[in-house]
Amino acid sequence: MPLTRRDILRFAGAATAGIVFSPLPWKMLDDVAIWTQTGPWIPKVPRGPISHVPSICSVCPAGCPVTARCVAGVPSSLRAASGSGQPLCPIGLTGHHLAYHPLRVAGPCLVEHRGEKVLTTSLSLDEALRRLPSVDGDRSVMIVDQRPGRAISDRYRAFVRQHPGSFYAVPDDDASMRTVGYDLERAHTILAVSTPLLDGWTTPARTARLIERRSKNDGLRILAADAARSRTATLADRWMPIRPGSEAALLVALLHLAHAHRQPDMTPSMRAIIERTTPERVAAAIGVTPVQLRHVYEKLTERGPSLVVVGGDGSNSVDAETDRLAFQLNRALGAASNGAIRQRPAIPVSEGLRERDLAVATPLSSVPDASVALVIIDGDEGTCHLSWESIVRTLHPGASIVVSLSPVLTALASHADLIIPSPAPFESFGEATGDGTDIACRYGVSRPLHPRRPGSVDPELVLGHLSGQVIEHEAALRDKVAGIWASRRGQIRTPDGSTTNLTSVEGAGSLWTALSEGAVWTLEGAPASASVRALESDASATDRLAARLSELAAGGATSTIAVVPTTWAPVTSCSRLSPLMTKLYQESGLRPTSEVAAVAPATAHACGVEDGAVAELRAGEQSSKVKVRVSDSLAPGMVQLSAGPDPVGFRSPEPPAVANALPRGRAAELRKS
Amino acid sequence: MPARYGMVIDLDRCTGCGNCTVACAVENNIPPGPPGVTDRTGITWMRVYEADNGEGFPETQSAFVPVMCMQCEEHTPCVSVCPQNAVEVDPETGIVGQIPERCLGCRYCMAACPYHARYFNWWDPKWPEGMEKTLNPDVSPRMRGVAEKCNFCHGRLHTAREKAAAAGNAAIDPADYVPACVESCPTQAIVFGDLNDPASEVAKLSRDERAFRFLSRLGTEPKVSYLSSRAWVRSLADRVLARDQKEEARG
Amino acid sequence: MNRFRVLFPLAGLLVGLTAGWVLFPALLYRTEEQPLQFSHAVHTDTGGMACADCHSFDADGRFVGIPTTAQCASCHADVMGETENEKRFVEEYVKTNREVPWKVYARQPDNAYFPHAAHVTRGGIACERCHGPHGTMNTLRPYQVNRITGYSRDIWGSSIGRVGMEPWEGMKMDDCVRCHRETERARACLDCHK
Amino acid sequence: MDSQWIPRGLQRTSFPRFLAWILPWAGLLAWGLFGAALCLIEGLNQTNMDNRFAFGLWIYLDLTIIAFGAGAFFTGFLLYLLRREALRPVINSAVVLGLICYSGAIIVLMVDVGQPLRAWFTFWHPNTHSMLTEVTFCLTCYLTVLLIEYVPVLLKNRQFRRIPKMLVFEFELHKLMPILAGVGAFLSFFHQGSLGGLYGVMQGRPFAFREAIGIWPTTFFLFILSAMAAGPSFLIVTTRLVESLTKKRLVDDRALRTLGRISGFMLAGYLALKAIDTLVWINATSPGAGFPAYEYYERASFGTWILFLEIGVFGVLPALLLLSRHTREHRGWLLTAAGLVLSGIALNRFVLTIQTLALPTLTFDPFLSYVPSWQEVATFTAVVAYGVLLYSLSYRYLPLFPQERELAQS
Amino acid sequence: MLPWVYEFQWNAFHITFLLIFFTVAVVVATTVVRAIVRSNRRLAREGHARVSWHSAFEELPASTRVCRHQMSGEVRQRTCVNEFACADCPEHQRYLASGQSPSSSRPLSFTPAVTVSGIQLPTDRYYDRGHTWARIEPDGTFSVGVDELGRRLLGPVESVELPPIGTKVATHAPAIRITTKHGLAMLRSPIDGEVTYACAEGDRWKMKVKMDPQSSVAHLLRGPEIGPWLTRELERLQMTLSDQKVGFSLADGGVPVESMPDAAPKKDWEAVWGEMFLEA
Repeated sequence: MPLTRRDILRFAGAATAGIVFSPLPWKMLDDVAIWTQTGPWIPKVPRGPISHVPSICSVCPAGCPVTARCVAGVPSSLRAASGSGQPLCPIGLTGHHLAYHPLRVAGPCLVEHRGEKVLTTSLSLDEALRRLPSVDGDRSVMIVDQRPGRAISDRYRAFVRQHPGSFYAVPDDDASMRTVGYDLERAHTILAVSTPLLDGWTTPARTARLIERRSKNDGLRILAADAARSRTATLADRWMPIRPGSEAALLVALLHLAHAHRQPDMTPSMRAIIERTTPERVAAAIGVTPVQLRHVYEKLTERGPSLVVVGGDGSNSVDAETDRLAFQLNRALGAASNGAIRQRPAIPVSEGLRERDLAVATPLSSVPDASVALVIIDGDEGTCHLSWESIVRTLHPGASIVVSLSPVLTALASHADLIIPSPAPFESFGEATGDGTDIACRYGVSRPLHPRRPGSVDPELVLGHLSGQVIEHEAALRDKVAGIWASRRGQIRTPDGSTTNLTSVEGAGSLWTALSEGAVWTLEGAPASASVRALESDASATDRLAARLSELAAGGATSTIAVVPTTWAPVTSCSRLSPLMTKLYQESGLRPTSEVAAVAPATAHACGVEDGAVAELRAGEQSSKVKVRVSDSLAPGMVQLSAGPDPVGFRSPEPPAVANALPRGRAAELRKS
Repeated sequence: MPARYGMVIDLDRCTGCGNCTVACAVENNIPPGPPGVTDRTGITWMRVYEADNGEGFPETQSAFVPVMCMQCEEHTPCVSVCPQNAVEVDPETGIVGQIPERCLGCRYCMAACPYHARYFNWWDPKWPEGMEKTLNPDVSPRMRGVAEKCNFCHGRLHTAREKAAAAGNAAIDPADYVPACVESCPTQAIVFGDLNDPASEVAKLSRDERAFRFLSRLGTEPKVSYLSSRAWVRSLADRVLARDQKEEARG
Repeated sequence: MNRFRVLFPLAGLLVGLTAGWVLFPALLYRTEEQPLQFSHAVHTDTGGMACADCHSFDADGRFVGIPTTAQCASCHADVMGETENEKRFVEEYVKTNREVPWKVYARQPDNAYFPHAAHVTRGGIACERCHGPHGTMNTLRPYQVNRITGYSRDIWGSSIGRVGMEPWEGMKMDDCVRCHRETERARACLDCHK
Repeated sequence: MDSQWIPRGLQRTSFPRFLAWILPWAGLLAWGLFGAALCLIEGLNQTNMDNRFAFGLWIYLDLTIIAFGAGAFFTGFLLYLLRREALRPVINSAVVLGLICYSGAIIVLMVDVGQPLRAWFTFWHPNTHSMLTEVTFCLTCYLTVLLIEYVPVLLKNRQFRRIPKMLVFEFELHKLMPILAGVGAFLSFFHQGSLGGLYGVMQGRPFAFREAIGIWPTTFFLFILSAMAAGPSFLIVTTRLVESLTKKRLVDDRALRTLGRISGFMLAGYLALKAIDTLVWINATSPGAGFPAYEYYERASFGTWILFLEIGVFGVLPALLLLSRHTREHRGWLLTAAGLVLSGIALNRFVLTIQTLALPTLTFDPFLSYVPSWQEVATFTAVVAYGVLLYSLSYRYLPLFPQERELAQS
Repeated sequence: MLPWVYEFQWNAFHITFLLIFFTVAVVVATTVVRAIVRSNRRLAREGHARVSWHSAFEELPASTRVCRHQMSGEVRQRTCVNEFACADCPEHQRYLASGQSPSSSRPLSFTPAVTVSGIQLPTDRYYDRGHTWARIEPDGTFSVGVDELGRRLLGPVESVELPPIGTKVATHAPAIRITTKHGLAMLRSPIDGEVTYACAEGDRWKMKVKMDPQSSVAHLLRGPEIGPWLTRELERLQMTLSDQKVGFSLADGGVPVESMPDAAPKKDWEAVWGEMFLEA
């Protein structure tokens, strides 16, 4: 009997019916739906015992107390330690992500910069160390320490001291401005000149205290002088819009009102400048009226202690001259005598080392050109101030090698010849040495939270290779702590907020235990003496100032617009941010990315650009594509750019933002592209 | 009595620092935005907007407004529109819960939400390699193609409940249940608690004369209130108010 | 001849039913062995231990689940008995301080939240209610995993048709809901989902 | 080549020419399917939709083509239940068009949702208060009905008719058509309405929100009426289009005039209700929700002109043209009027989907715009190409127009 | 969806909604099942041919469905609604009863054949509208053949396929398959019955059918009806051909060629045959 089509159809039909009356189709439907819920492409959460580890945040020097919530030994969140009253910033909240940064350097590697691309070739630690030239009389080494005050800093200084002709270099800011702290807590009137006082300029805890005082109406008055209606300007009691780049003129005019030229210790040239800079003469250049200037001055003198802060974009300064003027104005307002500004003490050196055996820090800009054969850049991941130009200048034209110890591929590290990555934050013991705006110096130790990634090398090992004296990282820190304990000064503050004088701590060992459990040692500075050497004006500075003021008075070119770079201060202490920062930059627009150029509606109209358009920003030789954002918060005639590390550039080590290379108030052109 | 969790956000204290947004993302396992993400395709359960008074420079004034799911109590717009019960109001807490595993991804709820507080997973959730080890075990990551939103850190409520249950208690200790944004706010601008507890700070503040709620005339009874002593900020509550305020300022 | 023709649909039906009821479950699940054999019976009977002695809660009331190697090592720092498995455990895991990659029969997906404290401590439900006679077993039965969902077979239950299951079998949402319905507890989705 | 498949007595172009017509459309379909596949595989990030524009081109397309496809149910309803025999010449075409519109809409919806594999949850765990649930249930049921209604049309093919079982089944099924037409009308009534209700219930979107009559917002009823106006007009336009493409007369003028009259009548009723609804909304509903209605129209691209265009040029004008005997019996005017009706309905759906989402609710939120990505346009194109292909194949191989032979001979 | 699935809400709205859904689903499903059952039953009862003709008839253009009484001039205009089943048609009975109707005449061999435009149709037989004829033979069976117009429409025949002896043929159902080089034509059986003789050799063929006792020849055209019918058929042919934009036309009084397909080989002759032979 032949098999007909009908038979096959019947068979198939019945088989289908049989399957329908089995769990197969129904369970498949269910399982496929579950597959869409739990498929392998959806990351699985970690499982395991949960622990809460008290520590501090060592991402930036501020050292805020944190509690790490760890799952199976890996931190899943960093929270402000309860009871400490010290909140964190977004960088701290995501500090535990940094170990998994996509630009993490897996191990020692050679770096090649080919055009825009950065190529790395890994090599073993031994090979990497072998590539370091031995340091002898001919060849000098420069160690760039971007986090001075740490245990390793002492070792660096000792090493440099033993090798004459070598340099222990620190960023210029650390050498100058950062020695003076501001007692914001005690001040009643604060004038913030182009300073994001309430937007991350200082630690979150101190900002929060200012906000708290303001909302309690305790008499705190915040004045803001800023070209843009910045966040600080918005939150301030009074805002004075000034022309971009006129900060120095404003300060000189205020010095004039304070009769600073009558002060005996003023240099004659400076005295002359102040004397002739009457409010009437410079008001127009600043973009305000003389009455407004007098009014601001009245406010400053009405209720003391008064403070003038000129922090620039972030914790870095506007420029050295402005810093000096601010220091003199503060002094004129009596801040030095009433303790509103103080000279921050230095952290005691490690046990076994003596201050006199250590090299003095050289500001990086003071290192002579073409003088070093080996550059070691440490703490690169923890800042973004330094430009490659400031380093390359110092290199000996012959054989020279630049070694970065950065755990991530930062903009600077991508220019180095060799990277010997140190552990990422929270992979080993970390240190916090205190915020640059604070009146106190601090020292805190953060515990390792992550399992340490193989390939990272403690900086002590690199230094030990050069000096021949190897010390363990933890041992170096213990020595530092012992040094602090030996000083017998200051107090420790535990995460729950209680404080103990160091004198009542039994020994270096118990200080170490306390610090490794989240306590922080602090030592308040004395009122700043009349002479903070670094802030005294010298003749050349005065000349520069005079030139600038006359340039400003001339009005500059009116056809161009001024570039005002701004940085969200916390990011200046972290050159690579957690990828999660896309939430603030790309995903909410709360902070502008480096490609955003904000302008006033009138300026946009004059330049022929629209909101959201892509335009070309040209400043001197520099040119860059920017995305225009039209904002009513800005004065016409300026363009605001985001400076600092590119917060969203975590995918490739692209060149830093345009704004980083532009000085404040630089004339620029904005054109439709 | 069941709880009615709510929030009061003091706009005079908010500095727009973004802590809440970031802490929220860490707590709730929100992945970093992929390349090409924008403020319109990203996921920020807690999002800080900058609002201004509409005047030109230098009369501009601005305020930062953190916006998250307002946990509407009545006619909850997202609940009634969801075709498959992926959203509901928990009668015990008043929290509007979204279940991504049930969600079909039709985005009707997003169109319906007056606060734009709902977010869609346009991409697969991806963390840089290894970073998924830092995920919060109390919150499951969502998959591509579903909507999600703030649920007042429900994972923390679980933790608090578990702690209470282990101690044999039915009620949680309010101190154990604090959402991440509240906890992380440096200026303590956000107050969280049970609106049904008249003694709670949040209940008191929500009745403050500075208090207002956004779009309250829609009748959805949001459980998040805002505080401001500035009249123009309060007038941001809805467009009729904003118009009246503008007219008042002019006339 | 007609009789013969009738066989076609019958055979088809049989093939369909067999495929659905026998072949499908056989293909759907993959069987995996546990890394080590472990006798609950030895610990509960001979050792006289209770479930909570090892499967305990932490300070915050969170159920710890399977004990860590460190916990086991508090007794098994060195080999105590004579079994090969224990010896392997001590040598491969305790000495190297590694965790044993146990395959958890009752593992729920990430999106499910099951507070043991609420069920066991407050609710007074016995472990056996959901885990059956697991604690009296001498060996660990092979672990079966659904190839599509990655779920342990215990979630669905041993019977592919979910018929004739033991009271503790099945850990699907339906099973949770059934009990919660009866006791009128936890009505919101987020009560059990995270 | 395929002459054995072409209905006897009907003139169809040669196979190569047909192929030349089909191939470009097939190409578009392939391109569109590629775009849709990208959306399914890579995710909806391939679209330009975003959290604010949660709905985009696709939902707009769905709303519009479902309104246009209303001709199927409405014609069936009038023919089989109200016995308007004048509509018999267009019923087959109406069914095919309905099938195309509805299946196209569902295909697009499956790409549009983020988790198509979970779509069945709507049936298993329905939230019956959601308009979308109503839409989903009705659409699925009605698509089934349309498929069944399409079967007799399909079985009229010459080759299928040679198979006795199919021939007899077609015959018997055709006799039961009134039942299906009734069910279809019932379902369509609800889902056309629910599609409108979809927006009308959005309490949080005062631009779309409308007062409820019973359990349904007014948009529910407006959508039903407007769909009933759009359906017949769509049949007029498509029939005329096919006639001009094939250079043949397919339907006598009487049927199209009847369609025109019905469309005009429905449109007039719709406009009257819409006018009342708009006035209530502007003066009470919207301000009551805290939104002065005039602010909606202060945006540069969405001025009040859009409202006037919709009600005036695309509303009152075609209604007058269709209701006046003189213009209705003029072929050119009839076609113009039908085209205007369709434009009006399309504009209405556009306003409700796109403008609703573009308008901010929070006072500090900006007005947004949205331009679909190529993947969205491609998917859209795929549906259009699919429709053209299915219609072309149906037209070629099935006797879509019963009058065709007669009209060709006269 | 179902009461035991979670989230089933026991409230009137939910239940009403689902009840409506299930009702719709049941109605749709039963409709389909009903159609299947009814079609099976019908197929068993009436056979395929009847149903086929039933639906095919509806699709014939009105010009083809003209009543025989209109053709004979007894009525001015009438379109058949009865599927050419004159035996069951009350109108037809009325005309027959009047006694004047040409439909009541019988075939006569001695009257001359009807000639229209050169086509000769003998009057000794009954004609089906599909251009087949039936002629009663002395043995009581009917011989069946194709008429002159049909022959010319077909042109040279290549092969003929007749139903085997013993098969049942039905009125309006295709019975004879004729292949020419221009395609395949299906010719209708003029009567219901059983094939008693069938012989085909090349292009020549002969077939006899024994008519069913309960059947009749009432529907077949005869005598004075043939002339008007043939005239009308030529018109219809003209229309069909002109519709096909054929190169030649049948001018009034002209003689159709012996083999039309050969005269216009590019035409779709299958379609013309279908039209003229009333293929169902």
